[in-house]
Amino acid sequence: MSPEMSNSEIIGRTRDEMAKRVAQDIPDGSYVNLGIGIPELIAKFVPEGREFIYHTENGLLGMGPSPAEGEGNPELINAGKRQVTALPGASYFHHPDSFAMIRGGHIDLCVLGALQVAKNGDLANWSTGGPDAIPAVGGAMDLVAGVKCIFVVTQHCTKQGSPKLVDECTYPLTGPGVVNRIYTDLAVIEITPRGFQLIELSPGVSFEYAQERTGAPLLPIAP
Amino acid sequence: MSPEMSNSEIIGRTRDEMAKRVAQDIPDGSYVNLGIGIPELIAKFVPEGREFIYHTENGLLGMGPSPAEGEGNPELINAGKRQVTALPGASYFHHPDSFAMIRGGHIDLCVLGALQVAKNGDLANWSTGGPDAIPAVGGAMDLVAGVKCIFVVTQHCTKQGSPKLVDECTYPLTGPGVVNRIYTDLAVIEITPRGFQLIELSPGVSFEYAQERTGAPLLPIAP
Amino acid sequence: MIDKRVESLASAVADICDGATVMVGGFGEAGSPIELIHALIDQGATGLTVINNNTGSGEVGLAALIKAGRVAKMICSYPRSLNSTVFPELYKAGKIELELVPQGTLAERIRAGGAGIPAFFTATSVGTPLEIGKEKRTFGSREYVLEFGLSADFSLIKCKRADPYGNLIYNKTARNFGPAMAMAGKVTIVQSESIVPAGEIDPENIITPGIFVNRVVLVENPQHESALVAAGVSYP
Amino acid sequence: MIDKRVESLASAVADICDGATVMVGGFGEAGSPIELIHALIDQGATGLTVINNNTGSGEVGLAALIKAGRVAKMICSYPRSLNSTVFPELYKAGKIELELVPQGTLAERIRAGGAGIPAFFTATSVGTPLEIGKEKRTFGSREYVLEFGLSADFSLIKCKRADPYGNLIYNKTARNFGPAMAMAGKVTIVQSESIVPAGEIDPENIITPGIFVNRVVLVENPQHESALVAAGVSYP
Repeated sequence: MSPEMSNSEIIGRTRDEMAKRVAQDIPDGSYVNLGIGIPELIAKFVPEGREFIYHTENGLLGMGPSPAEGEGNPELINAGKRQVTALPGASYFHHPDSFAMIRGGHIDLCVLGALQVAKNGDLANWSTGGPDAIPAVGGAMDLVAGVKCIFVVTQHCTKQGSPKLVDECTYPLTGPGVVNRIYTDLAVIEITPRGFQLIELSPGVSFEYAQERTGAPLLPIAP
Repeated sequence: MSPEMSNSEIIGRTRDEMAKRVAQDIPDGSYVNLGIGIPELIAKFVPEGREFIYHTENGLLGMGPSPAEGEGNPELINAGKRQVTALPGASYFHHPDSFAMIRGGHIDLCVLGALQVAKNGDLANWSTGGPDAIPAVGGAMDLVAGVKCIFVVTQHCTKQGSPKLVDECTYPLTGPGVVNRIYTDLAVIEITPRGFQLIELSPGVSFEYAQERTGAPLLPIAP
Repeated sequence: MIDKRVESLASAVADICDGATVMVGGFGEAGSPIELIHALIDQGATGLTVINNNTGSGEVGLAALIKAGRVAKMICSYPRSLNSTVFPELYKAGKIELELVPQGTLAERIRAGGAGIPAFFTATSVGTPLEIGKEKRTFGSREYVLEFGLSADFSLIKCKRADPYGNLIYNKTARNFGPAMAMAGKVTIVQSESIVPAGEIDPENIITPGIFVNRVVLVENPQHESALVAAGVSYP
Repeated sequence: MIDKRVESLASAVADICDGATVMVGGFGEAGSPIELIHALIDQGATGLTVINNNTGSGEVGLAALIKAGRVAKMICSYPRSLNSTVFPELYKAGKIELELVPQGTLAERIRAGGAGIPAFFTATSVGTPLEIGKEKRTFGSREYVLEFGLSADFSLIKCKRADPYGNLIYNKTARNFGPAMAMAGKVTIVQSESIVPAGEIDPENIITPGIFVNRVVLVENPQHESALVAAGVSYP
């Protein structure tokens, strides 16, 4: 382990900064599904002049922010089972219709968390495959199979310091070759036929620092 | 041709009487789809103390009678494209839902017209198969494939005097072995593994008279 | 910001290209987007494949599009309605192709196309001439045929009320094919009798969520096909 | 005459037999028919196969049914929710079977079961461990797996308002699996927060037409699962 890796100082983007950085890359007017965890934070950072419509697969298009304390409704929740609100222009629908939106290719963009992303775009985010794990998949496989563009937002490494961006996933796949871009605390990376193409390093992060924490070659930004 | 067959006197049931006879055999509370022609008349004859809910496959459950003159709505029509009304408790739905009702086995009973019915229950009612005919099927094949019980109501013979109840259909099938009962001007007949089982002769009609006009053996009513 | 309203019928259909597959809503005249169809006639696209339950009546709306020679192929369940003369004549003359699909299979194929389902099995048409050429399989004790999802380059539909997000509600039995075709069209173009601000349609009552809609054009007093046919109108 | 109201929860579930397949509506607590599930616990049927998106939380509702040992098999997409401990323990002990189905595939399989579609193809799960054992086929340039329709002997669902014909409307995201399960249940049993005379629900706004519903029982003030769990309630 390099000296930097044991550095307790925060290097790279915070969770909020990662979410804000993702939001910058979402085109105006997009229909967006946000996974649980860091992706949920993205809703706070819609850039000036743009409008995104959030889809939650349990049956709401036009999802708004969390309700004020005490004003929530246990029958108005998101896919993470947290209470939310509905914006003007929202609509409710049943599960087959909601997943027709996903599986029929009508959602423009989905932002998900990850356990591992391989250099060919394989995503593992539903199970560690452990013999004792209770398998639980929810809508993750539907989203990666059906949504046109898949962004992943995740810490670059696990809490134990292992790379989450890998040569090949060791965990069970959510979908093969489905990821388009990865946003981490350290970098923005695009999946290309040649592998992990670096798009941008977070402020204060060097190429070497990011490469050391990545399980496959990072292709440098073209000069 | 027997002397009786050229008799211009009306023998057997009228169209209204046939419709009324069918209605007597529909259980209370049934969800019923009525085909075009004589079946449409059945709605006038709901027996005392029973309630049927009529489904029209273009998207209405709880169809009521024709509107009063001048009160119709060109966007409230039945499958025959005639203006209808909606009763209290009615609902509108789109085509996939409407045909899910039919194809999913949710309609209890369907009454259809026929070109031919074979002794094994084969029904032909959508095309004469002529080389010059424009084929047009509508919802007929969905109805016979999906509805639990299929009644046919039809004149016993064509205008030319040929039997419509036949040994084997010569016209293209709507569905194989789908008919349960046949109501004609002359008789009520059940399709059984042994063929056309006579259930009832219309008033004034003899067994021989009906048999002469039927293209396969009529099994007499058990004494 | 999101606003799917377009100014005119002409601009709504401007990019429909020759050879496109076009779904057209409606069952008979109920739900038929006559004004959009007439705009498409004016626009000139030809060699179209059109998916509709019927083939129009008289010489207006879909029948007029067919009469103008713009339709190479119809996919429908019932091309033989009352007052339908344009299609039968062209069909008998061998000038238009027909794919006949049972009505429920047509509806389900359109939904499948919109829902990402490439194919499904159904009992409808088994044992009839319409099973010819279809793959068959037994599930349980029953035979089924394999049918394929249908999608379109453009869908033209009519509704009663819309908002700028493209959320729609329909009128009575004019709903028919609209919701499924909105799902199955790559570009879904809607004519609406009224357009209200976002939030005015109760989110519980929206039938077609805006995600399925690309363009909304206001047609406040749409014509009725039966009235035009009765008056002997021939478009254009 | 048609009146689908039944007097009590007990009579609504009285004929659910041992070994039955039971669909239970709800996504998490939203739409969960807790009172019907508790009546089923009281009724005693066992060896059930239950279809629900989750496996309940705490020791009320679906989790209580599982805890009581009545469920032989769960078919669900996400058996690992917050406060879900009953199912994981039984599963690890090998005392309950699990069929894990992606959420969209689950929803579509239920709809297919209700719509007479024995099987359909979908891209979901291709290239993952959940494709194992499934038939695969290529349409166009893409691979798909074959999935089968699901139906049930009984469906238990919750709605906001019903009428005596069984027409239903739901509340916000509590709609979720209700409409599809109503279609796929041979006997569909509904608990409703209110029952109004026929005609009071606008026919344009009915989400589940009464044809899919067999019994309606009034539960005016249904309990909320999260409140029961927070209070540490264990049923019975």
